[in-house]
Amino acid sequence: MSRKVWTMLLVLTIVMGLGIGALAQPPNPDRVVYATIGGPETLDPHWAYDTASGEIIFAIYDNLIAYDGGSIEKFIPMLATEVPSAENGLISADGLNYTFPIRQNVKFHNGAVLTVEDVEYSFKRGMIFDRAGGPMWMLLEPLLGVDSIEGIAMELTGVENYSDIFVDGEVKDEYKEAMIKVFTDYVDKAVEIDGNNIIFHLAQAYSPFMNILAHGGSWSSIINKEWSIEQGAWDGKADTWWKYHDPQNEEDPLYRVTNGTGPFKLVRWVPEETTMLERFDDHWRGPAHLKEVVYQYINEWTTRKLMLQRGDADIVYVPVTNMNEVEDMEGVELTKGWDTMTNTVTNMPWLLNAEGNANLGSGKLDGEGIPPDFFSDIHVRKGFSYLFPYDTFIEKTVQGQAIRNPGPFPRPLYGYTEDPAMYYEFDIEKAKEEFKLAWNGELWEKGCKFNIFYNEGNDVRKAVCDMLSTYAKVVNPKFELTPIGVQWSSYLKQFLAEQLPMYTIGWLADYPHPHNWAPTYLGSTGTYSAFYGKPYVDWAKENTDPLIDKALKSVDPEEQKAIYEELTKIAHDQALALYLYQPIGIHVQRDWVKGFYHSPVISGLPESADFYYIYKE
Amino acid sequence: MNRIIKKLLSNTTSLIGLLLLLFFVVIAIFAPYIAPPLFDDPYQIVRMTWDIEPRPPGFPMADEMRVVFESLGKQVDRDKALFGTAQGGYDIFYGLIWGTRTAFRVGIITVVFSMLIGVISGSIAAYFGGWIDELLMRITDIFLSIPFLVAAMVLTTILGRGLDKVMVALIAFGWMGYARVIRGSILSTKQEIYIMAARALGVKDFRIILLHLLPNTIFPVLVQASMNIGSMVVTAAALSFLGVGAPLGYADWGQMVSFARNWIIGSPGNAGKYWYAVFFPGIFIVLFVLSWNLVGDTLRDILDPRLRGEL
Amino acid sequence: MLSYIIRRLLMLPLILLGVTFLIFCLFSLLSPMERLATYINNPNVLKNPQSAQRLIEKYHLDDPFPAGYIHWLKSLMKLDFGWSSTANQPVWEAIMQRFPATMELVFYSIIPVILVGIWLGVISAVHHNDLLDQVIRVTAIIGWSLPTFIFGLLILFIFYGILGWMPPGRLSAWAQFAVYTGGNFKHYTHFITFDALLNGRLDIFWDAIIHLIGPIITLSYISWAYLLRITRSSMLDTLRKDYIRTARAKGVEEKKVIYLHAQKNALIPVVTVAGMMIIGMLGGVVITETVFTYPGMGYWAATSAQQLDYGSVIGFAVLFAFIMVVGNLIVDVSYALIDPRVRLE
Amino acid sequence: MVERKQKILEIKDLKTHFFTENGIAKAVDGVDFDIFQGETLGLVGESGCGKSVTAFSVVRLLDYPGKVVGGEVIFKGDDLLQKSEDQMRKIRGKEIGMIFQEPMTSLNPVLTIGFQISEVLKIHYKMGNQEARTKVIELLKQVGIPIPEQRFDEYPHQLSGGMRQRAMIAMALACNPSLLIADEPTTALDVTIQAQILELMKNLLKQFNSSLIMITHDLGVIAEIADRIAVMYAGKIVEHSDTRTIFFNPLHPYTFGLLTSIPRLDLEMEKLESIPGMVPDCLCFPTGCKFHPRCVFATEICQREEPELTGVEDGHLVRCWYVDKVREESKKIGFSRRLSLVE
Repeated sequence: MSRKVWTMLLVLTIVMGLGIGALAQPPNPDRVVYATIGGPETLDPHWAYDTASGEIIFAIYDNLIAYDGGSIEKFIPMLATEVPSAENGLISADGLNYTFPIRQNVKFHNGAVLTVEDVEYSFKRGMIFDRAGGPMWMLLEPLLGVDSIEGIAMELTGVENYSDIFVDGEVKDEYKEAMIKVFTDYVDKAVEIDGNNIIFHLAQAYSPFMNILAHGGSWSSIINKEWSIEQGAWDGKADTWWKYHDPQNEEDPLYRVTNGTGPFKLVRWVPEETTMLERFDDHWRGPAHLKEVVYQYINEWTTRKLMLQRGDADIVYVPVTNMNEVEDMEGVELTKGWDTMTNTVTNMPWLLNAEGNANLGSGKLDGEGIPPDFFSDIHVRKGFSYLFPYDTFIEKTVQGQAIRNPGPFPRPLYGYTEDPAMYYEFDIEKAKEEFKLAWNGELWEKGCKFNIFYNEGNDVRKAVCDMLSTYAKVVNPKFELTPIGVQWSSYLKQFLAEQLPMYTIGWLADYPHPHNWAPTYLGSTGTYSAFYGKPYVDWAKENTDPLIDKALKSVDPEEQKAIYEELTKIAHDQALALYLYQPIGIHVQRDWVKGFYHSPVISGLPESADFYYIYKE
Repeated sequence: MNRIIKKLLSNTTSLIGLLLLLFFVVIAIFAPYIAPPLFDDPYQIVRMTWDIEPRPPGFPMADEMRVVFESLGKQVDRDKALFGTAQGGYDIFYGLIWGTRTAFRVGIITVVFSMLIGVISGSIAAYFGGWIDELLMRITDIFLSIPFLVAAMVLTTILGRGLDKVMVALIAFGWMGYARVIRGSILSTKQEIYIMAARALGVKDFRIILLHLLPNTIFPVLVQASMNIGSMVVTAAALSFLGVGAPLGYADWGQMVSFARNWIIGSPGNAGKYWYAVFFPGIFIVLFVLSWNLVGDTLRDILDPRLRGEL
Repeated sequence: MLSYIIRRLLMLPLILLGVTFLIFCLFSLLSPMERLATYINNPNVLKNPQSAQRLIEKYHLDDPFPAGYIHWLKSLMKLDFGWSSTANQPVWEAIMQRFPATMELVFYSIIPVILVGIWLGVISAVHHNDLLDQVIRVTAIIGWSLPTFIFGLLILFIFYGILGWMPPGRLSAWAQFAVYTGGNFKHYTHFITFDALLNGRLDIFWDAIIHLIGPIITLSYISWAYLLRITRSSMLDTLRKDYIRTARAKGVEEKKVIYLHAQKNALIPVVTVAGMMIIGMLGGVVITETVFTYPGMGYWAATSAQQLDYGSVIGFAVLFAFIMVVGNLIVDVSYALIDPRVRLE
Repeated sequence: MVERKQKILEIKDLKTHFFTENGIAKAVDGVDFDIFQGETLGLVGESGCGKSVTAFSVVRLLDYPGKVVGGEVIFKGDDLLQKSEDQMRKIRGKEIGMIFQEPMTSLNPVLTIGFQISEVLKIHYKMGNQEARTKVIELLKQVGIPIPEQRFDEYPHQLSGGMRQRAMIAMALACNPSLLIADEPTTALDVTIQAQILELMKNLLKQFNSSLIMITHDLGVIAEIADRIAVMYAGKIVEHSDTRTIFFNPLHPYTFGLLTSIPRLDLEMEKLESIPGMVPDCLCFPTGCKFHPRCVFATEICQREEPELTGVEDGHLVRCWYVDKVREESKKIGFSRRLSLVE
């Protein structure tokens, strides 16, 4: 009996060995497999606000303009035939009107030809779509001066809550007129057709507007009007727009179908498993080199690594912490040093919500806790700024693949500087001095005790907390900082409730312009800074808001640069946060992949690639 | 009882199991001497370096860490990572030694409490019967209808990270087996003459359950419990592996394995480069579970009435 | 028999209700802000100051506990399971996409489990207390003590990392292309292996098989040890039965005594256990699928649980509870069919 | 009365030991007896005295860890203990049939009655399905099972206890064996059924001209069916004679005790006696005569030395130091008187 089994096993093994040998086909020259983590949330350009969706939409849809290669400020025409500028008169002197001549003979994947109506429809549909938690605020802000279309609706109807406008899903009669006005007086007027041109009328001068429109911003993708209506998207009418506003996920008609003008068309999207693209032969720039692009979503690093090693994947997302493992891999090319549009900071809110907040210990400066306004003392903030071993951290924890930022702005944006005076160095003595000054010396004498936070699963942020906690103890044994890792849900909740004393968090740019950073970290209404507590908000209104606004409206790059540098100086002098690091991207691919270029602005780069230019040898 | 102990000692496999258990007990008891803690919280794994990449066995403590510990007034006696360091510079040896305590804690506490819940609900259901039985058994069914690991994951995620939360989750979804076993065994014992007699004499229900029924029905539950200690530790480790277990840096074997998760395969041509990162934690878990299973398996054989007198 | 089946099936809605209610209870431990995290994966979403509030309203995150449950039940009436934010698709679709994959994996895992588990269990019992028995037993206990995540990683390391066989996932990129694109490849069963054969695509069949082997080994290894234990003890028990002695006294050959007279009896309890095990496997594929990035239910359930995506968790739980109840019923019925002594009343 | 023909089975100094963890249990420790064609031998004793083990030793169906360690079992001139397992298999069922105590558990619950009986025929006579079926139905008829055609396809649980035992008998007799071993065949049955079954066995034995070893603790059954009786105690035969002699002239205190513990109409006893004490654990038999701790006649010699099995009268073997004392006691109660009356 057992001999039979062994024989069977042996035969099976041999057959398998042979079979696999036969299967190990040479890498297909027409196909690139990209193994990464986390699949797209949607394929609707106006819904998408995650990098994975952005990557796919980038390959399928085109925008009016694109960045020139790896540049972040030079644009090239895409579906527009000219890049507007003050010089060519396509941007008005006041910076309020942008004109784009539309390219002819561009075909959509379904064979339709691009018209100027398609462009108009794309932007208007985006504006009225404006889903909760979506990206459309980026266009609404410059074009209508609001964060959300609901804001205008509420203003015109005078209701408290947007939902009050409706009864059983229908607009109440008394608000109908006002609701139509939202479209006709605002949305409709913001984007206009002029012959073969499309004109944007801005509500305010907005220096990053071109960045918002450029390829890489899925929200500005151009979709096909007729086809979209066929799918069940907004029908283009003024008196129905609210029915197409902020739908539930499953009701979004463009959630899984695509029809762009890009170099690749969608073959099949299997959520969280794979996305398969195929070359679009009628692409206006000429067909791409590759016939097929396959995205595979594989969260397990070991698996991705093996796929790369075996050549089953051509391009692979490699966490920087595991970079060393692929460095000497045969047939694998690792390039590093790419700037990314993201950085990580540790925030220190000036006033915390003390109510039910266990993170503050006793809530008093008695050695058993901290007062809610602990970080409003600049010496405390400076003390901690000196207390972090920036260089050790970058060298050891992120394997050297990061640089420091002086303030909120990453390289190579305006505001970034290498001036050493703008950096705090790890210096326990200086930290001691600052802490001795803080709270009139009381802090030094009594000590402090509070929790510092990172979101669970993030080893790098955990290391930050560990280092802070460790060195705080070194500087004064009475300083007790307890590192606490919490789930993202709890992190988010405590952040929104202004309960986190010291927390580490990152920002990934929406578009590569300092304006995406300045309000976020410094403004009175910023994503992070708005939660620093009232003292900070008041202070920011005085000190940073005017500068941010001035830079936004400025049309002069030199002036902008100067303002953002000033903001950096303010951030540094006030020690508003611990500006920890800006990661330096790495790109890992098999060496037969050619044509990679890096652009810090395209989501997914540098890990992924602009597959239009990629070919295999 | 003597017979059981004698059998356990005379059977080679269970003897190995017992010796292994003894080994772990010794480690747990003498942890402070084997691996003196350097942080105030001894369950905080000592970091030998800030390096993310694992370092091989014998790696000496990095200077920057030594400075830190010394300025904190700690005596650094053990300055080499005997088993290497895990991702993040955590000393594997330290984590494993103190993790032994964690393993015992998780295993024993979860098993004891889930057994308690199971025994209470199971015996109430079986003894009173009727709608109480129906209700309790349907509740058991409902709890059983959610896969254990998924249920535990959900609850741990909701409660937040931490060993205590893991234990709560394991108990909340781990009691049903005991309830069923004890119910079945009480149902058959309930009809025995001496129980009938006790009831006829008017002995209180509670007393009957406690003094008459349980002592006669508890054995299969105990066997199941002894075998479950190992599997509870594995489940807790699996939760850590999936990222919802003990807090980062806490001395817990599952966490040690999850540290190794990204370092299973070394660089090409040197596939086993980080062998120590998974080998040592893996071997600890396997041996620990093995020891319980060896003992439990023999125990079951001994107590299995069908196999009694054999072996 | 029929009335028994009907009675058991009537329990089903009750259990499903209980399961969903239980999960809702668990999730009601979370505040609206915490539930929000499912919809906010990166802080950029908060750039728009009203985002948080709008999301809470849109997804009814601040509904008081029973209201949320009733809301969910109502949409269920319309056969709407809701949206899975981890799968990025409707829950029902997510299930339909992943369930066949898991079924296929479990289906193939059962074969070695039953063959090896029962075969070794019988051998072990026949050679009771011999060296062979001891060796098999200890191997089984060791196997059973190996946590899946360690064993799975080991398999991945050896068979893919070193030998280069058995890649992770479900299909290679080229096969995915062949299977998913165009109308040439018909999905009859949604088991890739079967469909490949039905379509006459041996290459795809082979590709699917080699992807399955690693998970199958991992999944079955932990299970056969258990089945072996059951078979062994059941077989030992049976071999001691009087009718076995009767058979021997009749002069029946030893082989026939074991494989006809004893095994047929000994396997009756094993069938129940094996049935339960298969059901359990469907819920227990979490780690195997995670390690091998096999796109099935378990992988999805694990992600959903971690990200507190209650729609997905409930969807998964409902499906599993359904399988559990129906599966147990099937096991009971087949038990009655195998064992002439049992007649379900 | 007993027609002595050729010897079918001869057991010489049979020793069967169980090698347990706690020591060696001498379950059968030197047993001799023989049996002639057509004769019925009753093997009597309390449970645990080794009578079943003796029977299983004969057909070599001992459970682990039992082992025959000495002696000979001569069946039709050949020593069964020297045969290979294959040769044994050909003897079992064909030459030696067996009937067991529990008809409930001795039939395989998942196989039909018909299958189980015809299996014997198929094994030993290589009969085909149809042929076997006919033969089995005939057998079933012979053992008194009504509607045998229907019973053939039924499972054991569908039959009553008595029917099942009849089926067992049919199975044992299927190949017309020269020796039948019945291990407490009626113990588990109702008294009325017991009588039927005994009657049936008696008739069939005559019909098939088979010998029978009847193992039982029930003296009533033995009186009914046996020609000769061997009384076993603690692995040894303590008394061996023809049935009447045993019943009316017991010479071993143990036999004596057994007989006084059952109600008998022919004796003048005021009350039933029971033998004090218990069957000794076979792991630690007492020294000397193994019965001495329970024996009312025991003296110092009994503790020291074990008596031999010696012939007292013609064919009456007893293992006791005090045969005379027992005889006197028997007379007192009236055993012997009755014996003379009968004669």
